[in-house]
Amino acid sequence: MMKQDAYGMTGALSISESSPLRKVDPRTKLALCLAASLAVMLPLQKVAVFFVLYFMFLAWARLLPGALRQIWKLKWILAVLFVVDWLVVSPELAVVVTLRLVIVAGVFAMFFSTTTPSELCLALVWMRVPYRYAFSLGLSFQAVGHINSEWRKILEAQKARGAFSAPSGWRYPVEQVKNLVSLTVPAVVLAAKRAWSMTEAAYARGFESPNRRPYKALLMSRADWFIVSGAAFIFILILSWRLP
Amino acid sequence: MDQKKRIAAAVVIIAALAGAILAVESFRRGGTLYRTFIPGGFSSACVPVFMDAAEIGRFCEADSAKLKKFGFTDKAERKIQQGWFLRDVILLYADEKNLSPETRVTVASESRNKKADLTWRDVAERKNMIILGMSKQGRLKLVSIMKGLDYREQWVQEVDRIEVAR
Amino acid sequence: MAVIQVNDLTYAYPQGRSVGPCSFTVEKGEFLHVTGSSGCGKSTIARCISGLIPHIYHGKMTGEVLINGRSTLSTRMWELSELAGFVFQNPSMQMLGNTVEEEIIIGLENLGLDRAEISGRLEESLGRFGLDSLRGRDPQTLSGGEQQKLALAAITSRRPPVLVLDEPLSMLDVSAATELTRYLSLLSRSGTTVIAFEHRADYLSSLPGVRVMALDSAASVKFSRRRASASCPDCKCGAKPLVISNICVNAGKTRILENMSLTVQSGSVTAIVGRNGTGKTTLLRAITGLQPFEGSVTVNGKKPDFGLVCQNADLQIFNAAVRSEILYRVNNPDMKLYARLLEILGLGRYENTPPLILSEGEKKRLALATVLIRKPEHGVLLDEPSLGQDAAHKHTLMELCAEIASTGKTVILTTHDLHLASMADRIVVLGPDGVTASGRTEDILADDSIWARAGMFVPGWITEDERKGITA
Amino acid sequence: MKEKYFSTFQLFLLAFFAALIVVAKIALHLPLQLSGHSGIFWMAIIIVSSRVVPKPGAASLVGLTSGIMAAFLGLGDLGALNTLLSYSMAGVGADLALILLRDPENYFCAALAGVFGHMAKFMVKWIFGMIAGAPAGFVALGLAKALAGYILFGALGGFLGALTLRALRRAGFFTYLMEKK
Repeated sequence: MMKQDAYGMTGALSISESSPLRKVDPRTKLALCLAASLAVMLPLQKVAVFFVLYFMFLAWARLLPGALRQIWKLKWILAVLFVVDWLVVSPELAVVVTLRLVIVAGVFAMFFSTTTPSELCLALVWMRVPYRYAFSLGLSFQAVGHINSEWRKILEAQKARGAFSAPSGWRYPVEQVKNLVSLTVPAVVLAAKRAWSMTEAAYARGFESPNRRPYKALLMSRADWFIVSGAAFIFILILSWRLP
Repeated sequence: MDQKKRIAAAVVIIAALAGAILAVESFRRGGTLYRTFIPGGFSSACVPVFMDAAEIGRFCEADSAKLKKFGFTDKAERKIQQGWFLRDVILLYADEKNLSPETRVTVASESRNKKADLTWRDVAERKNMIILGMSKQGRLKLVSIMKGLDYREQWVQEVDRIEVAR
Repeated sequence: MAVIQVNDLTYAYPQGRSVGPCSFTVEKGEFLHVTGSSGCGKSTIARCISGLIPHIYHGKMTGEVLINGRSTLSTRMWELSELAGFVFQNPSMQMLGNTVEEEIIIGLENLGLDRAEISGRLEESLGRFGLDSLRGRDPQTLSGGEQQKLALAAITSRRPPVLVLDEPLSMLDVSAATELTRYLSLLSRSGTTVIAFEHRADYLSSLPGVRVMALDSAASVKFSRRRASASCPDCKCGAKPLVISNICVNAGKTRILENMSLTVQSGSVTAIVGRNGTGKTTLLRAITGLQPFEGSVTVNGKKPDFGLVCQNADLQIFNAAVRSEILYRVNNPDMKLYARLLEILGLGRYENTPPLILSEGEKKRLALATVLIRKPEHGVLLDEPSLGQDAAHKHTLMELCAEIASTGKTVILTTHDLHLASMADRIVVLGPDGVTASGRTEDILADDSIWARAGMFVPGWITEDERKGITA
Repeated sequence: MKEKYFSTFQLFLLAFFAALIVVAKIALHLPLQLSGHSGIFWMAIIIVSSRVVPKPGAASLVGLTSGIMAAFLGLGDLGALNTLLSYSMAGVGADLALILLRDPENYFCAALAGVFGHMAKFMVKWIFGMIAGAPAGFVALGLAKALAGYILFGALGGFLGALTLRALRRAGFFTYLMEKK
């Protein structure tokens, strides 16, 4: 049985309130994540150094458990790749590929697990994304919960009237396709109705007014500048480090 | 363009894309694209060449650039084996006048505890395709299609010395 | 001075239907209650006044609407929104924010106010509507009544001189509707011009100083209470009662139904009433087997076969025409029954119409037809069948229920509309601790202590006659 | 007032379609152990959105939005960036294909657009694998099989999209939309 709320469904979007990154400006975090994902390109020794720093940072940001969970999800892929790389190519490659994948898998979690969708919207507006686009992104997050419960209701309603035959395997493709259409059509219709009433509601509150002044604003604090300059310094150091 | 032509075009594009993915992948499997990812590369694996127990040179990446590459398709795995003729490598350091057909050439891998004993006659014959190829790890390997040296098991991987004995 | 002037307003939908012409004026500070049957154009006129028509609708509007002397045609939408606030029918569909606070702030930001002013108005609104303790909550987790209050708070914090409401009460239970009515009356007294388009006449008409305007004559259809199943007035003829014993339903960690037991006689129409969130819908879902539960639900010792008509008809409509919708996946349909259903449900002229363009009320009746054509063995369950239906339609609906019941089947419906419930044979009142009372309609309606225990009350406009169950 | 490229209604509609994709991805587990099977619903919704909002870029926007959401919800196992890019590319691929194919209500066109979108998503995963330096044939160590799966389910998804669109048209959905700007 599915749960109703969007975030409970995956257990993944739990904003870590205790993380010090929670208070950091989303732009800072975005910059950090982008830089870190580029670190994947570094050669072995540098990746290894970066890897250690990265995990120290995660531990400081109290995101280590989440990151480890993400890596645990990847365990089979990592294990298979490691063995294959070792046997086919070399142990060095096995190590470097594993490190890269572990970094890639977790790096944006730094951003996504410490930023709320509305903060993301603020950051998007700052990046010159038009307010209407940022706003509709916010709405889509809000919609996950409804759509999920609507989806369940559609399935029930169709079953209740006998329009949805119980799964009889894929032996009856025509019936199965009809089943699917009996779900997708109401889902699309309901999404459109919701979108329309949201549009009306938005216009009733002066949406697209040129006078709009945001209530919340992004603010780069001293901590933000410290993190950004620290990260930049470490990056320059790693890049300029000459391998023996 | 009518609908049918557009659909046909789309099918062709999809086929081309799928083909391209598979081709690139098999090319990668062949190993050529692969070296870009290898840390270290060739330079860490210069192979010394000895003439009668005296070192006459070291075959390094810089030297390989002077030589032309050749290759063949390995019959067991249908993979392309590419590299430099062992003959050309030896001639980089040794004068051909000093080599007779009966001169013995040994290509050895101490780390793998393997070696191949050849004569200059075999080595000099281009049809035998006695080649020093590059493995995925950036190490040299001796490959060939000459009878007696045409199976993977007979090839010498991770070559770390080449000896010429008159 | 007239704040709103509507002159020869007509609106033609792109599909061809049209509304109007109509003309009226509303004075400053007035409270106007516009009534009319469903489909008579209440929502359309409300949208014309607020400017949504013609700004975001493609249909053709003629005539003019002036707000404070400014024409809605030539004034931009965002400016109009500052002149006339609009509150919609379904509160959960108009929530834009992630939290209660954000919901209110969104509208204030668009006014171009500075931060201090926004905070001031936010606090004032939260306080006035008693939403202080909910400020961090996700609006979607609020009850219907709370959501409608929030919608009102979000609009009124913008301080528009005119407030337009489209069916603001239809989704609310008795106590929430009463509370909202109180707020509207307060607003009106503080100088806001209020226009409410609402077919539930009872609440608003009882307010002092409200002008009522009927858009058509259908609105004057009076309820006449009719004994639902005249053939068995005491409901003893039910040979196969539905027996619900000790059922428990959990959703996650919260228990929705606890040890509930109930026997429902066949051959009767039973209304289940209760405040929002007492588990009415869950109970119906459990009876059909859609909701896993502990305990047992049986008819004659066996698992029952009931058809369920959901609250939202859009959930199950997907076919090309009313005919194919009703007959979808029915083996050997009874065409006599089909013809009869079309007739009583008033769908005959729509046989080949795509269902999605029917009105909400018509869609609901269509959904009922799709269930009835299957002839569920033990009866039908209707979840909030009165939503979006006007008095006349509710009346037909109850007649149909009575007819089904007279064949010995069980009809159970949930509702927060006590008018509708008063037309059933029996009422089951659900309170916070399960079944508060169940019995004959007149007995239940007459006993105020039952309603008090369920946290409800029978509003004054339920007449003594209705309480006593005297047939009109 | 200057006409905006996407009206507000269209933007909201696309946002909800994106949410629909994310929900379908989470809620639907078909009894299939084949790579890319979730693409059935995925591509169906993208195809539907490209018709309901008949402008180039609609599918891309749905892809991008669902990508951002999926990244937030922690879907996909190769990390947020990969998720973001692969979801986005599914939309871009379908969009590009529809510039050529035009009519998403035609079964063939829709199926091909579905294949395009789904292949674009596959290619992101593949390129990611290459950049990370995984050995050849790494994608589930059965690249050809995986690719065939993506193509098949992309086509099925496109087909389901066209079916849904036709059903929507017959049920009067486009008449309903006609009135809304």
